[in-house]
Formats: sequence, C-alpha cells, structure tokens
Amino acid sequence: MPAATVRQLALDLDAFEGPFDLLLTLLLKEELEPREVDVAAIVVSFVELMAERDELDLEVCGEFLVLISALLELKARALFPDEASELAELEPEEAAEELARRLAEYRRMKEAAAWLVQRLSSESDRWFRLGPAPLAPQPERTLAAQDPEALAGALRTLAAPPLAVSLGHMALRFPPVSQFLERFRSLLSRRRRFDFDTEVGMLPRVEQAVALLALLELRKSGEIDLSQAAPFAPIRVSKASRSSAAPGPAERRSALPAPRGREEGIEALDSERILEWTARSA
Amino acid sequence: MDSPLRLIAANPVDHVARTVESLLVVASAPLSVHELADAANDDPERIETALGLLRERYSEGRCGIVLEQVAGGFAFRASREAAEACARLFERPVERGLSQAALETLAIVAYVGPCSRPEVARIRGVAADSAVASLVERGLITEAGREGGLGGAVRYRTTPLFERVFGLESLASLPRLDDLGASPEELRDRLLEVAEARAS
Amino acid sequence: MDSPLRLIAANPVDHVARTVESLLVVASAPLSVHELADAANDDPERIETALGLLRERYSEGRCGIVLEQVAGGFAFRASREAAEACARLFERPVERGLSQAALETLAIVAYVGPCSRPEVARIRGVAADSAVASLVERGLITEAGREGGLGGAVRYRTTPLFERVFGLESLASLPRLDDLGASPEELRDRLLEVAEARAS
Repeated sequence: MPAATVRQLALDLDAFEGPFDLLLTLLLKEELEPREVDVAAIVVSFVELMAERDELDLEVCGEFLVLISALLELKARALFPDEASELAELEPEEAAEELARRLAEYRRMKEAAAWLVQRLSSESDRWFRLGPAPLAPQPERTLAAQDPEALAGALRTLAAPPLAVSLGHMALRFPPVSQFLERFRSLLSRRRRFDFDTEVGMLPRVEQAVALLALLELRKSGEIDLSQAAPFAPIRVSKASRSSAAPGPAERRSALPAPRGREEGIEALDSERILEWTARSA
Repeated sequence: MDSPLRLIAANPVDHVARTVESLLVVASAPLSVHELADAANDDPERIETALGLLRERYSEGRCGIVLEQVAGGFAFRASREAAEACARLFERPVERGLSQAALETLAIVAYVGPCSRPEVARIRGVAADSAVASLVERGLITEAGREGGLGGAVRYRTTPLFERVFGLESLASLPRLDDLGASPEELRDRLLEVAEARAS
Repeated sequence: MDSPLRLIAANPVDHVARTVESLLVVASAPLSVHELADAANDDPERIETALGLLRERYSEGRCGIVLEQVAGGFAFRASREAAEACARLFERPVERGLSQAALETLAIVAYVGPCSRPEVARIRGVAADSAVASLVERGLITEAGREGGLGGAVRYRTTPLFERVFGLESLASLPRLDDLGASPEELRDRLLEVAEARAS
C-alpha cells in the first residue's frame, strides 16, 4: 500500500468530514481550529483501516505517526497561546504534567458542553412560562415621601440658560505620558510582570489611552515585552528579558500570532492589535 | 385509583382539556378559543366543551387556580381566598427616590400643567417615553385628554397620589419659581427657549 | 376556642395546598419552600406537605399542568404530552440555537463557578467575549462581582433561568465531570473490537 493512503484516510469527525490531507491543509490555513479536531478519533480510524489490511505496512504507520504527532503539537500549541514563555520556564516533566492537566480540563469542559446539548434536546418538550402570568396581581410600587424642593430644583436645572458656546471642553485633559512611563518602570522594578488591564482598569478611558501610549513607548525602547492571549484578552506586560534597546526575538512574542518576518513588521502588527483592542473596547 | 383515571383518560374531551390546561399555564396573555383551537389542532367546539369542563374544575372555592374569561379570552388566575398571599408574594420594598429623568419629567408635568410626551421630550432634550411610562405605572401621573382634541398626542397631569407623596395640599403649594415665570405658560416658553438654545 | 377553628379548617392541608396552587399559578419564576411559606404565612413543614399532595395531583399523565421541582424551587409547567401544542403557540424558546462556543462557555461557568472572561478564554484557548455576551443576553448567565474586588475582571455565574431551561433542581444536580463522556472507554472498546476481529 502506498504511503499516500495515509493522506487519503477518510475521516468522519464532529468537526470535519473528508480525507486526512484536506484536514491538514485546513489546519495549516487556519480555517479549522486545532482544538476542534478529535485526534483520538483519527487514530481509531487509522487503526481500523490498518486492521482491514492483511499485512502491516511500516512505511504507512511511520508516516501516520509523523503526521499525527504534528497534529498533536498544533493542538497543544493552540491550547497555550499566551503562556508559551511561562511553560518554557517549567521543567520538562512539569510542563508535560501541566499540558496533560489542561488538556484534561478542556476535554472535560467539552464533555460537559456535550452533556448540556443532550440535556437541551431531552428537555425540549418541557414548556413553561417566562415572566408574569396574564392575570397576576400588579405589583404595587410604593414611593417614600419626597421633598417638593427636588421638583423645583429639577426645573431650575432645565431652565438654566446654556453656557456661551466654548470649544474649551473639546480639548481633553489628560495626564502626561511621562507619568505613566515612570509608574510602569517603578512597577517593573518591583514585579517581573503585570496585567495592563488590572493596573489601569479603574482609570478613566482617556487616562487608559495615555497609559497605553506609555506602554507602546516602553515597548519601542525595548524595556518591556507585551503579550496577549487573544484579541481583547488582557495585555500582559513583562520586563524585557534583555534590557538592550533591541526588541526581543520574535519567538518570545509568539502569543501574538504574527507572520514570521522582519522585526519592524512584527512590531507594527503588535501595535495594531493593541490599538484595535483599545478602540473596540472603548 | 387506576380504573377511574383510565375511564377519564379514555374520554377524548379530557385529553383536549389537558392540552388546554397546558396551553393556559404557559401563556403570558389570555388565549381565545380560536388561539387554543389552532395550538391544540382541534375543533373550536371541542375546545369550548373542554373549557366548560375546566371552568368547573378550576372554580372559586374548589381550587387555588381559577379559570377566568376576560376580554381577550381565557386565562388562569389565583383564587380570591389567596389574594393576601399573592399580594405578599408581589410586595415590593418601598422605593426611596426617583431617577433624574423621572424627577425632571414629573417637575415639568407638575409646573407646566398637562403636557404630552413630545413636549416633555422637547424641554428635556431627550426622549421621555420610559420616564413617562414609569411615572404612569407608579400612579404619579395619568392621562388627561389629548393635544388639540382627538388624534393629538396624549397629555399627562399629576395625580392625587403625587400630591400625597410630595406632601402638597394641592398643586398651588408647589415651591414658587417666580423668577422663572409668573404663569405656567411663561414657564413653558422659558423652558422651550432654553431647550432650543441648548440644542443649537 | 379550638373546636370552631378546627371545624372551619376541616382540612387544613388542603387549604394550604390551594394557597400554594394560587401562588404557583401567578409566580414569574420557581418559588422555594421558604418563599411559599412567607407568602402563605404558614410553616415550611406544612408547605412541604401541601407540595407533596400537589406533586401527585399535578403529575405527568394526570393533568396538563405539571408541578416540577426546578431551579431551587417549585413551578408549574405544561405536561410533556402537550409539547407540540405549546410549540405551535410559541415561536421559539430562548435556549435554542446556542453555538458550540456558547455551550462550552456555559459549561465552564456552570462547573467552574463564578468566572471571568479571561478565565473562560484560558480554558477554551480562544476569546470568549461574544459567547459571554450572547449568554448574558439570553439570561443564562449574569454578572457576579469582580475578580479580586474593584477593578478586576467581571465574573459571571449561571442564573436560575439556566437551571430551569436545563431542568435542573440546582447546580448540584449537574452530573459530576468524572462521570461524563465515556469516550476513553468507547475508544478502548473499539480498538479491542478491531484486535479481536484481526485475531479471529
């Protein structure tokens, strides 16, 4: 049997139906989420296919092993987009344990979701009313005694002539960028990393925007590294592992899936993503 | 115990009646015979027969659930003997104050006199629909005819409850705002003028 | 003193049962024994006895109205045999059309307990924002404070509506995660089958 058989292996999974090589293509083109792919089901399909043959083809098995391990690696990476560096600090055994723990956690949640789906369909013939009954008593709202001066005050507010038109309010007042530069530097002198969102979440939006500019400034000068699990996820700020002015190697920012390319390209993409996050969340 | 049940279940009217019970217990508005017939996929006549059966079963004094015929059709309600218990179930805590939107709207209606939602909206510079609705629901304002007769916008005025809540003997005892206008008409003009200036 | 009272309340449990029927037929959501006892102004024990009686009376197959224990309380619903009629009456219930992402998010919030969007994203490996928004909109999850107090990420928990839609007495009646998905066993069985087929 030619090795091509492996790639032609017909799969019938929840997320995908078709030959194995099409599945791989879709994964590489990022048109299919690796986490959606049931690797165990592929293995079983392969074993079943092999069982139908009379002889054991080592070449086919070898190719299958290579492809399936690549797939497993893709899947594992997809589960840890933001914490690759954290994992790298672990001992290999610890990392393996952590990986297994998270895979198990996600698998259990998928199973729980499947249970919910099943439950929904078994309960689809249970009908109940949402909201009040047609002839339910109208709840009476009682208002405490009020001061009539409040009414006079409200009307005075409405009758107050508007201020002469001034464009003064158009100029937003915001703190200088330098204030945040110092604040973040001093934070990083005490801690190795912090969450941008947690740090500035309580500030007004304008100040958050200035804080972001300060962050970009620090990133540009190579003082910090930024990572983000996904668009809109919290931005994690950590001290640059090399305090030289040069930006760190691209791999360390694998959290932002940037195309491999020149440093400037990656950096521009980083900023773009972060700006997009701010603009959408604002 | 089983045999009488079987006898009843064998009767198709009882099956229709059970379906009608189901429909009435999930409905959020009264259901007409036709709506019941459509949903149950049955004849209106059989629905009426079933309703007759249910009216007996769910009647005052016999059951805590009472089948009532109202304008829109049929609906279940609580029996009168449980009125107090139901009132306790729906009791709401005393509210301390009004929202700014409600307070402004109420002030306009109280000082300017009967006015419509569009008018309130013009003075406040924002839509007044939900503020008006909540004041009506609380019984602080009520409908008072229409602007320019039939077809005009509904006007609202304050209620006796409003006077009680604000500790007023009558509208005449509202705090005076002479500096803003001597009469309700002057006040209204002043407010509209300011609103226009604000909008421009 | 006692005897006339006894005469009037010849069957006190039945009186309580009627009050409970009344309360349940008008309630907007399931009522707990305590809520029923407070509204009925009666002992929780007597309420429980009355509920026992009503569960029998309003049971599947006996009546179009079914009393169920759900979402931490008791509520009436339509009998399952009237499901088609109810479906014709309504367009579509809230819970239909949940995406895979929404279901996984819902499972995480239900099992992990109050948790934030970043936490959900960490477990799922992708952002959970739109899934969370759609679940909030459907009323299946709701905000439950912030992580580490003020300024932290908003946490979410499931609502009583979630329990009701999924027919759960409480969150405790979710199956244990360890009991879910016999997939490893299934896989092993399939592999064993293959091995046996080859051996034979």
